Amino acid sequence: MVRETAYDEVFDSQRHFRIIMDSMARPGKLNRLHDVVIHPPPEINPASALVGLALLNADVSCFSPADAEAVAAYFVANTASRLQPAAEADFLFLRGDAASGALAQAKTGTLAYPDTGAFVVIDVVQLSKQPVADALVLRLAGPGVPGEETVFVRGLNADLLAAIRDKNAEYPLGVDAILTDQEDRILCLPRSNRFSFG
Amino acid sequence: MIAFQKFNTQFNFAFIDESTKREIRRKLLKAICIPGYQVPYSSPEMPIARGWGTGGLHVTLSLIGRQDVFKIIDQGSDASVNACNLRDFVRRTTDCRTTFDTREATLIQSRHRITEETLSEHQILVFQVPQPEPLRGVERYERKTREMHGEADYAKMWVSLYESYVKYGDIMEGAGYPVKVNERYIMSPSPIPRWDVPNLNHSQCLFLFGAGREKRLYAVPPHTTVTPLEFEDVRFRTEKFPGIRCAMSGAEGAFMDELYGEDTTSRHVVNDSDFLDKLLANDEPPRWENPYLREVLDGLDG
Amino acid sequence: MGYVAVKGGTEAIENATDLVEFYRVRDQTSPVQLQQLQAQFRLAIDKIMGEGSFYAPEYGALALKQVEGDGLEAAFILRAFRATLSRKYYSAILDTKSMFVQRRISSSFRDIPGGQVLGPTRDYTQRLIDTRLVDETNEHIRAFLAGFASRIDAATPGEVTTFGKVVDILRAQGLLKEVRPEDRRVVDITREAVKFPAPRSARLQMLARAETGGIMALGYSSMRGHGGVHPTVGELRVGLVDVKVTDPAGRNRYIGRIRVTEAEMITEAQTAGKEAVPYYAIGYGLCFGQNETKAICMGILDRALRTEGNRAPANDQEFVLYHTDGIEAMGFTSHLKLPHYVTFQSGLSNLREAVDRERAAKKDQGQSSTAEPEPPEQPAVVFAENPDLTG
Amino acid sequence: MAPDRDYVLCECSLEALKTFVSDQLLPYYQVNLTKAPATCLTMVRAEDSVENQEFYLGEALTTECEVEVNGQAGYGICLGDEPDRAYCLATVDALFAAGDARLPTVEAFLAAQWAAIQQRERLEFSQIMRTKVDFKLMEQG
Repeated sequence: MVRETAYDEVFDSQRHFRIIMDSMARPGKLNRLHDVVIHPPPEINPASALVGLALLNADVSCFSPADAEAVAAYFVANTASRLQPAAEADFLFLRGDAASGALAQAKTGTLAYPDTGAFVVIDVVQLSKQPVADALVLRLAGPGVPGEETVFVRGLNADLLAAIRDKNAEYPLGVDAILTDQEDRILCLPRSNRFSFG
Repeated sequence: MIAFQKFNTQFNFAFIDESTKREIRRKLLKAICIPGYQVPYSSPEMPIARGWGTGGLHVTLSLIGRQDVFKIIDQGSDASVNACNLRDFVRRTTDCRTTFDTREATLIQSRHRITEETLSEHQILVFQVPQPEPLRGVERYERKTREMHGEADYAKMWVSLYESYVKYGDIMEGAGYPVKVNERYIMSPSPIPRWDVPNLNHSQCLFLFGAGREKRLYAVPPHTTVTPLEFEDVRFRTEKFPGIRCAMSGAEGAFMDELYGEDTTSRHVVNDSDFLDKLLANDEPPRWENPYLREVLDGLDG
Repeated sequence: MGYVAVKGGTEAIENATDLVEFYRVRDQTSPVQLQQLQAQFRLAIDKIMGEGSFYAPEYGALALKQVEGDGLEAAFILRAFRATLSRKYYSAILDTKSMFVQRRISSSFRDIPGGQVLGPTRDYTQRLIDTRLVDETNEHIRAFLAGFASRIDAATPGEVTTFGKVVDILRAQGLLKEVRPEDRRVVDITREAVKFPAPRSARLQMLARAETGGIMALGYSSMRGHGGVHPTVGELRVGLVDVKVTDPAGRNRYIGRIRVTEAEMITEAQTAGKEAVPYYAIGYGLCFGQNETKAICMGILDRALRTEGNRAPANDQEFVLYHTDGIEAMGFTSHLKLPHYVTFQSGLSNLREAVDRERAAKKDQGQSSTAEPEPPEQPAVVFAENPDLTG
Repeated sequence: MAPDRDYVLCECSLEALKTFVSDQLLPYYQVNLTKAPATCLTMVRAEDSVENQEFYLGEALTTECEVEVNGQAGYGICLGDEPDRAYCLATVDALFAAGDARLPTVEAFLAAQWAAIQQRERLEFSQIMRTKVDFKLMEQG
C-alpha cells in the first residue's frame, strides 16, 4: 500500500478542509481539490482521497465496499482510521454507480445527537454547472443556497440520491454527502439541503 | 557524553495538534450541516483561561492557514486587552498577517459583536460563546435541553418570553437574544446586541460559534434563515440610540458605547473601533442590509 | 491605524507582565531551584498534577515557580502544556495490588493482613507552627538523615512486600457487590465532551482531574446529610505503581512509576427490591500523587452519583461534574473581569424602556401620585434572570 | 526472578547509565538515531478494584526515542522529560535485539544496578514499615 509522502499533514489538510467547508456551507458551489500529488488506488477519485486525508484519523472509522477494499486499506495506512461495517462507519466511501445498499445502512445519528450521522463520500464522473449529456439534473435549495442552484451530475446512480433523500427525511437525522468527480471537483449535500433531481 | 536537550518545548503550527484539529474540523462540518445545532467536541485546554475565548480560538486555530489575514475584536474593539492578547497568541503560533481592517480580514474572531461593516462570502466570522445553550435559563439540565432540541419542543422558552412580556410589558432579553435557525433550532447568537442579530439572517459570510468551556460548536451557514423569537403583537426590536451622535465622529446609526467622564455626564462613541476609524477617515464602509437598520438609517435621512 | 486605545492595550499588557515579574523577584532572594520545589513541595506538586491531569513532577515544579505558588494556576499551565503534546501510548491498566506501598490504612477493621501502615502522614501531628524550621540548615538536614538511616540495619533490610486488599476480604465473603447495573462503556472525556447520563468511566475520569476543594465541598455535603453517603474507609493506600505500555514492536514495556492515592470507600448499596440484601458496595477514588482528601472525596462522590432518587447536589451528575473542574470554574468566574459594556448596554436599553413604560403607566393612572418619580421596582431582575447569556 | 531490563534502566542512576552507554557501548557500535528523543503523552488507564470498571486516570509525560544498531531497531520509552535515558534505553534495546557479543557487559551492568535499586528500595520500605501500627503490642502494654 502506498504511503503518501508528499501530502503535508499540517498545511495541505488545512487548505483542503477550508475548501470542503466552503463547499459544505455553499451547496451547489463547485470547488476543486487538486493541488497535491497523491497516489490513491484507482478505485477512488483523487479528490475523494484528499477528503479522506484531510478529515480522517484514528478517532473515526471508515467503510468502502467489498469490491474496493484497496480504498479502505489506503485510508487505514495513511490516516490510522479504523475499518467498520457500513452501519457503523463515520465515513463511507462509495462509487456513484453503486447500488444504494451500503448507503441505506449508514448511521443517521439520534435526535439528541444528530451529529453522529455519517459522512458519505461519493465518486461520480463529472460535476458541472453547465448542462452535459447523460447527466442527472440536481436542484439544490436550503441553507447555504441563495434561492436555488442547479448542478449536472454524470456517473451518479439516481438510487443513491433517492437513498440520501430517504436518509434525510427525518431531519435533523441524516447523512451528509460529499460528491467528487474525476476532474477533482467537489460538491456537498449537507442533510439540511432540500434537493430534487431528475 | 550523551546530552540531549531537556525542556525543549515546541509548538505545532496553530498550537493545536493535528489530530485534535481534525476532530474540530469534522465537528464544524457537522455544525454547518445542521444549522443552529450544538455539536459536542473535545475542547482541548488552551493556554488561555476557560471563558476567555477558548472556543473561538479552537475554531480559529483549526481553520487558519498561512494565507489568512486575521482580525480579532472584543466588544467591538480591536484594542481591548483580551483581544490584544489573543491576537498576539494567534500571530505567534501561526505567523499570520493580522489586521484591524474589517475589509481586509479573511478570518475574524469576535466577542459579542458583528462588525458594522458588512461581511462578504470570502470572510468567516467566529464567535466566542460563553453559554451556547439558549434554553439554559429555562431548563438547567443538559440532558433535558438536549431532548427539547431533539424534539423541537420549545414550549418552555415561549412561556418564559410570554411571562417576561406579562411582567415587564416586553421581551426583556438583551444581548444574546434567542433566534430560530433554518426554522428548526433555537440558538443563542452569543451575547451580541440585538442590533447585530438581524445580520445573521441570509448573510453572505459563514458564521461559526465556539463555546470552549461548554464544549460545543455550532454554525449559521450563509443564506440561512435566522429569525429572532417574537410574538405577533410583541415584536423583536433592536437597541435604540435616538438622537445620539458619536462624540468623536458625529455619526448616528451605529451601536454606541456610553461613556462617563469624571463629572458623570455621558457621551457616546461608535462601538466598532474599525468602523469608527473609517468614519474618521471619511471612508464610509458598506453596511449590512436589514430592515431594522434600514429603518434607523432612513430615519436619519429624513 | 486605530485610535488611541490600541497602543494602550498592548503596552499595558506588556507592562503588567513586567510588573508581576517584578513582584516575584524584587526582593532578590536566590532563585528557587526546581529540584528544591520538587523535593520540598512534594504535596503541592502532587495536587497540581492531579488537577492538571498531567503526571510530570518536574514540570509541576516549574509551573509552581512560574506562577508564584498559585496551585490552580499551575495546574492550568500543566493542562495547556499537555495540549501541545501528542498522545502516543495508552498504558496497561494500573495494578494497584502490586503497589510499592508507602502508606495504607483501613478504618473498617482494626487489624488487616499486612497491618496498618501510617507512612508519611501529618494526620497525627499537632498542627503547631514549627519555628525550628526558620533556622533550618544543611547541617540539620544531614544530621536528621544520618539519624534516620541508622534506625535500619543496612546490611539486612527486609524484603519489599505487597499487600492484599481489604475489599478482597469482603468480596471473598460475598458481602460486596453492586446491586444495580451500570453503563460500563469506557469513554475519554478529553476526546469527546461528556454526555449525560455519563457512564461511570467518564465520571471517574472527571473526578480524578477535579479540583480538590470542589469535590471536598460536595463530598462533605453528602456526608453531612445532603445526599446520604457516609462511608467507611475500606482502605486508603498511597504508593508507587508501575506504568507499562506496548512499544512499536508490540512488546510490553515498563516505562516508570507514578505515585497515586487510592481510596475504597465502603457503603451500603441501595437495595433493588423488598427482598434484596443490602450488600456493601464501594465508592472508588484514585488520583495522581499523594492527595488523600481528593481520593476520599472522589470515592464518596462515586457512590453519591450512583444513588438514585435523592436530589441532593452531590447526587446530581450534571451538578457535580460540570462544576468541579477547577480550571474551567476558575476561568469562567474570572472572565467577569473582561469588559461587558456591549451586553450591559443592550440590557440597559431594555431597562430604560421598561422604566419609561412604568412611569407612563403611573401617569395614566391619575395625577394623585407624588411628583417624585418612584424608583423602578425590580431593576436588577433584568440581568439576574438570565445570568448565563450575558457572559 | 530475573530483573526486568526496562525496570532497571528506568530506575537506575541516570549518571551511571549515561556513563556506561557512552564508555562501554557507543565506541563499539554505529548507533543511528532514527527518531530523536521527544516528549509525548501516555494515557494512564486504571480500574476500580471491585467492579473492574476501567477509566482514564490522566496523562503522564513520556519521552520516546528510536535508534538502529546493525539494522536492528531499538525503542526507548520512559516517563518524564528524560531524553538521555530514553536514548540509552533505545540503544540497549537495539543491542539485545541484535544479540550482540557485548551483551555480557550489559548484563553485568544491569545486575549491578538491579542490586543497587533493590537495596535502595528495601531500605525505604523498611523505614515505611516502621510506621506500621502494632495492635498486639498495644494490648499487652
